[in-house]
Amino acid sequence: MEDKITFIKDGIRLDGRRVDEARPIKVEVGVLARADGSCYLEMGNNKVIAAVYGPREVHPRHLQEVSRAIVRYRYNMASFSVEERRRPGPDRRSYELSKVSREALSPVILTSYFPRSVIDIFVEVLQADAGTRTAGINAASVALADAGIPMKSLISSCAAGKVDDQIVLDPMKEEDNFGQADMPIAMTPGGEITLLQMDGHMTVEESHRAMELAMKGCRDIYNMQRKVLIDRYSQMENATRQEEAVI
Amino acid sequence: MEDKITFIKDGIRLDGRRVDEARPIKVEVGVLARADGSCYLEMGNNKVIAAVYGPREVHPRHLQEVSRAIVRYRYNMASFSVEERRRPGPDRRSYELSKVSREALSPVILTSYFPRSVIDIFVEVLQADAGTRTAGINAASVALADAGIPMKSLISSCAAGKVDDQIVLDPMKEEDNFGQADMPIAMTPGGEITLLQMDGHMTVEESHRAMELAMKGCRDIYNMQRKVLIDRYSQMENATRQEEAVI
Amino acid sequence: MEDKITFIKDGIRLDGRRVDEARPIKVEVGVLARADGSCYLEMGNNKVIAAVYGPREVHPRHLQEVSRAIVRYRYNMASFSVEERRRPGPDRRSYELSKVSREALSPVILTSYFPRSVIDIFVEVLQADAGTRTAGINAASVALADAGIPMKSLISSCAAGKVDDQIVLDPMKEEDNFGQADMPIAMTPGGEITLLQMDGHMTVEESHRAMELAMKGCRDIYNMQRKVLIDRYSQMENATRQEEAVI
Amino acid sequence: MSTVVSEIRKDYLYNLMLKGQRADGRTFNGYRPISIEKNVVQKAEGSALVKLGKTQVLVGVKIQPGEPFADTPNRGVIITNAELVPLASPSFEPGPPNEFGIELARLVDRGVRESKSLDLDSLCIVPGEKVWIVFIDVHILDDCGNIMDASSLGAIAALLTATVPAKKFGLGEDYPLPVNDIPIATTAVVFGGVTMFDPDVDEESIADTKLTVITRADGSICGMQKSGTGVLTQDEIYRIVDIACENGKEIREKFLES
Amino acid sequence: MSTVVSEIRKDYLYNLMLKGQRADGRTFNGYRPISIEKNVVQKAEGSALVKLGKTQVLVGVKIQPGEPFADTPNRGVIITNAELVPLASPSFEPGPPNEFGIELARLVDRGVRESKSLDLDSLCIVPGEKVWIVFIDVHILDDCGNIMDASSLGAIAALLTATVPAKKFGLGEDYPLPVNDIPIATTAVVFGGVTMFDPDVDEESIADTKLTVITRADGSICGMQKSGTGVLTQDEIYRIVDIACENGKEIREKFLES
Amino acid sequence: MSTVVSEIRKDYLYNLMLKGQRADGRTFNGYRPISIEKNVVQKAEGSALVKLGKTQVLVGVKIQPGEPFADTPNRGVIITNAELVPLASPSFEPGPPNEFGIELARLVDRGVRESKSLDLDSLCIVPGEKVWIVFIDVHILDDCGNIMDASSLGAIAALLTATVPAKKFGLGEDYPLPVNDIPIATTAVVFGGVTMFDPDVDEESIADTKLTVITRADGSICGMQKSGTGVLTQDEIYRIVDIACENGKEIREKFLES
Repeated sequence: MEDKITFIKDGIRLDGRRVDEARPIKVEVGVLARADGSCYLEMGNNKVIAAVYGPREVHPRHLQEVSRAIVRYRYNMASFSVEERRRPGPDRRSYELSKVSREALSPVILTSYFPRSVIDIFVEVLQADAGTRTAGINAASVALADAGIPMKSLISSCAAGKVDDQIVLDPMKEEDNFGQADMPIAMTPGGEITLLQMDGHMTVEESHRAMELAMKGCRDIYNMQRKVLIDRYSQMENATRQEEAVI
Repeated sequence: MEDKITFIKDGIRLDGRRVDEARPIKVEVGVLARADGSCYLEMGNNKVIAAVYGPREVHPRHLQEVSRAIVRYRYNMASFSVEERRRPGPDRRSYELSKVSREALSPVILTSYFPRSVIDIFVEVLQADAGTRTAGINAASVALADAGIPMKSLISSCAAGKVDDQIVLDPMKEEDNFGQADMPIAMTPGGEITLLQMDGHMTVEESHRAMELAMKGCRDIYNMQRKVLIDRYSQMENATRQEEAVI
Repeated sequence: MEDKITFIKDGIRLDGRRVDEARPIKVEVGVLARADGSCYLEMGNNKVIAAVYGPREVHPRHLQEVSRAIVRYRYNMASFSVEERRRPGPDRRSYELSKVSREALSPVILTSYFPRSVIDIFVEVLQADAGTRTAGINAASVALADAGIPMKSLISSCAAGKVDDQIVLDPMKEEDNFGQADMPIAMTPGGEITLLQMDGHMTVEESHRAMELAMKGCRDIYNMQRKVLIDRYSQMENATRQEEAVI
Repeated sequence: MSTVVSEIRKDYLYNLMLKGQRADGRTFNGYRPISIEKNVVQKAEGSALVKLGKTQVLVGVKIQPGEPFADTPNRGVIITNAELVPLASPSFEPGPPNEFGIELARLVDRGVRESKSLDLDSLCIVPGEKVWIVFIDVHILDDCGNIMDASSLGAIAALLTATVPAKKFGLGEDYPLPVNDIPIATTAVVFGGVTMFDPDVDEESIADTKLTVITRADGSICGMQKSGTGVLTQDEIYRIVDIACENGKEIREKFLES
Repeated sequence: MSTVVSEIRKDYLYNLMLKGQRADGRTFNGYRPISIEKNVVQKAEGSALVKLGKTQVLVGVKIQPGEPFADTPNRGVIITNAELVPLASPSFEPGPPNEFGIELARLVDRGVRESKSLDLDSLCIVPGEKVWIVFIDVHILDDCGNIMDASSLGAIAALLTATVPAKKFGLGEDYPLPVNDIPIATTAVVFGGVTMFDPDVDEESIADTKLTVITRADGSICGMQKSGTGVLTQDEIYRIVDIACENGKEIREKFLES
Repeated sequence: MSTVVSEIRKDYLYNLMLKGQRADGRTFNGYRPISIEKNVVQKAEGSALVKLGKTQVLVGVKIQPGEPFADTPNRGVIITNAELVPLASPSFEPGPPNEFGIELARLVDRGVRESKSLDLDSLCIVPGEKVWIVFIDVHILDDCGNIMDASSLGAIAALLTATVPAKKFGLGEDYPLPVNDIPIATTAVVFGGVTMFDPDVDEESIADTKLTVITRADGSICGMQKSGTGVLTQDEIYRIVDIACENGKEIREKFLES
């Protein structure tokens, strides 16, 4: 975390964004045939894909819970997703991200509907550019909806960072590597925080500003998630109507 | 795979064999006391030993099949079996060889006789000199018979290779390392192929010749396997008769 | 094992002890709140802590014994307990020590009282200075008593060594590293040996002297273990009496 | 790796087959639609997303300097790995590759290696000390059958687009990875006497025997592997090899050669 | 990692809470008694045994020369590990760290790293070749709740007592490890609308949400982490951060600054 | 590692024992027939197949140049490993060595190391840089009891036949591995008050206590290990040690010294 590069000049960041501007997002739902629900999502140069399987039987059995479904979340980076090839398989970072991501989604999943079952969420990072955990949560949330898992609401996730002593929305790789702080959050549309992490250095006031900016980012992402799901449902409804019309 | 060495001169190979000649084979049956069936086999400088345990209970339980026995095959090389000491335990090569060897034997094992059971086949390579998978399958087949596992037939296995642009039977280490292609097969006495692998470079015509040569090799090995088992049974029968005579 | 250093001069060892003198011992019982029984023990510069959990349910289930409790013992060294930081997790040495320590305590534990259960003994070495296995067994024995596990007797453990061609009691690090032999034992107060290991070089006569000296060491430790447990029980009784008095 | 298919579906597929048909209308020798999208991962030195019907496989190629093997001090190194991640199929489990993943990776590797599509001698930087390591990472995304052919196709497509990142490591100018041949793996299952190429996931789960044949541009063979617990006759093998050569030629010309 | 607490105890704690009370008489913001014993392990370069109520955590610091990371050739290395050994709790199991142990270690590490308490530049011996590796090993001895704060406290206390063993490696005179800041982690659980700091093991097992805030000496924040399957409101977060700063200040002054 | 023996067989063995007999007619102190076949694996630098009754153990010795340990820069290295492969017994399972395999390997290692049969100083090639690594790999083939003594016998027999392959590594002429002493491990079980040497697999499964004593050529002891969950009296230990010395002497002279 050094400050030698100038990241923000005249309010404009290295990639041309304003400080309160997120990277372009692309969301596709139902991209995998085998999974019960799936979503492909790009956030800037991040490319992630999420799949949901379940509710289904739990293996090994001793993990079963009698009164509710358990939720599992596996965050995994492809070997070729980063600059230097990484060894396949989970490392300490992916264990932590899997845990906090699972905890970011669990509050909205109605697990009591499916006792003794498991809902498996798998997120594959195909290309990484800072923000893979938030991209993964956004994709997983849509994939859960696509799988028809009953949820209180969607979850949206975005980070704020501190760069050149300014609070910025959705830091990209360079800002994350050489910036002063990073604070990813996830939340419900109602503003309940389900993920909060921070590292770096912020005053209490800065942390407030960062949280508010990240929450704004989440709200924008929520609108995109909602739209893509509505489009998906109307497509499916149209398809059903056409089938009925044929009959 | 380089061609600088001359492997065949006047139709004779480095170790004095003709192109269609297999290495000398030695087979001993019932060599282990603890196993239900066993076989020690030498094919040239390869030395392998196979043991069969079962049908017996499956652990862990979730591998059980309700209508048939499962078959497991573990191909393992002793640390000292090769030029440079190898670390104990399976590597990727031994996982693949275990799989294809199991699939080479499975077609003839009457697994439906033993629901919920396992038939375990263990092959230890004590000395390796090209051809350990085929030697292992040959030994395992005899060990299965020795264990009294009901089988449609024996399985015999042999490789053909391509060296100096000629198709040769049962390549040894030097021919395998520096040759142009290797093609191990396994088959029933009726000529049904249960294992087929090939790597290297062959024309379609060469692949036909290689297959025919390898099948000839298998037939010769089958006769040896059969003979050693007949000898074994007559010994056992004699032993029983003598016991009866004593009584 | 070299003999260049003089370890014993005028019957006095490097740390001022006589050849038949053990290092100072400190024992505290009931030092952990979560464990069912616990003991902190220092033997010279060794610092170990033992916890006992159980009898409790066995996981995984297939380890269950129908007619008795199983006993598990995990000897573990903290990364910082030795001169050069060691990688966390068990190595081959700790597997062996766990096995022989479990076998040192098993003879006195009345396992038939608790069928299908497990008694778990965990020993953490916080600082190591030769003799951690004996210190661990001494602590574990007290922790078992503290947990109320029914036992035929306590187990006490001590080593004898050979240094400068003399048999010494309870060797410390330097004596162990550069000495000629080491012989740890464990025993019941009745003199039944439950642990015996030896490495180095001893004549048969020396091995007799070493065993007798180590047995003397065990008897002294037994008296300390006994005292600390009696103190503990009277404290607890007093506490109960005071409670009753209050009522 | 097998998927349970209902008895009814099995009967249905069997009856179709008797009529010389397949559920999706293909001929027994025909492939599902193939699409290859190149350079989908910019962080990789080469990459390709292959779709074979609904089957999706992403292959990334990373190229980094490293040490050669002791017995080939002047040659580059190929390391092939396949991840059958649980996202791609209900029958895949998390954890290190099992025997299916290992067999797949080794077969993809064999295709590249034995076809000599990569000139490993040209990938030497300092003899005995430093060579280019070519990592081929196969990432299965959606297993709707025949991931073998899709993976092999993805590997060679990714290699064809790969750049040796010499500049990044101060080793001169970047240059395209030199690829000399285009091996094509074609797989058939044998099921009730007929052979069907490019099996979908239902066909795979019904057939007990599979044969993969890898062919080179000159029509010769550089790899074969039978898998599954069934048997093959000599005739079946010869027939599959012949059709594999034709299918391989077509796929090579249509999708990979420009 | 959760411990089953009987329904009765749960009701009891809940009713207490409604009255603004906790089982051990503390205020919602208050900590259990803290004790820090330093240099308890002489074989380590630094060590501290922290007691937080009945919770006990031992942290050992080992310092050894080693190779720097390729991307920071002139900086020392911090490696933090946490062992949740089965001695410390009926819910801990033998084996490599699970996600709880990993999260704990990474959070302790983040506190040390992001507060810049260690000047990593000063831990370089030969640029690009040899630097000091600082191993922070957290050994949980008795988990009676809030091992996070105890571990973090143990880590900084052990670092404060640590000596760089230069002499042992022929690298000059020994000197105290230079520590620039004292990060303090403070953790609160949220339970039925109230926030309680320094939760004991019962309170932890009842609450479904936890927030850890790590503060520096200047009152700024260098780390936060929500854990658990519940939610936090913006207000709750702001409130916890404010109290965390106060608690952090008090603990820092009382126990660590001389 | 225990094998279930029927109650009937147990009674039978017990009654025999009361009469001072063993099932195969041996005395309590006697060994089953021993055979040692040397150099059975030509790829190894030394090897021996030991048969002890029906028990079969194959030991291979590989010798390769490698780095010395940091604390013994001028000495060769011994690495001993034992594989209890599932081929050898229904109670052995695939996977890395469990505590039985580890104990066996460490005990074999201790015999070789503590008897100083290998002069490690003479195995130094370049001080601090390159020494000979001697790998002793014990491969159990058929566990019909007392694999400890068979393994130990196999190890020293394989070492006695081993050649240092100096030529292969351009380090001069090959020469026989210098072996200075011949340690012999002898094992007895204690069962109902009697001690029986060289237990077969039934005797092992009935007795709960075992003592292995390793003796050197001069009659002194270089290793002892009690195993099993029973107890030994001082007298029993002394008696076993005495007989172990005699048995060791006999085995050494008969099978290993020429």
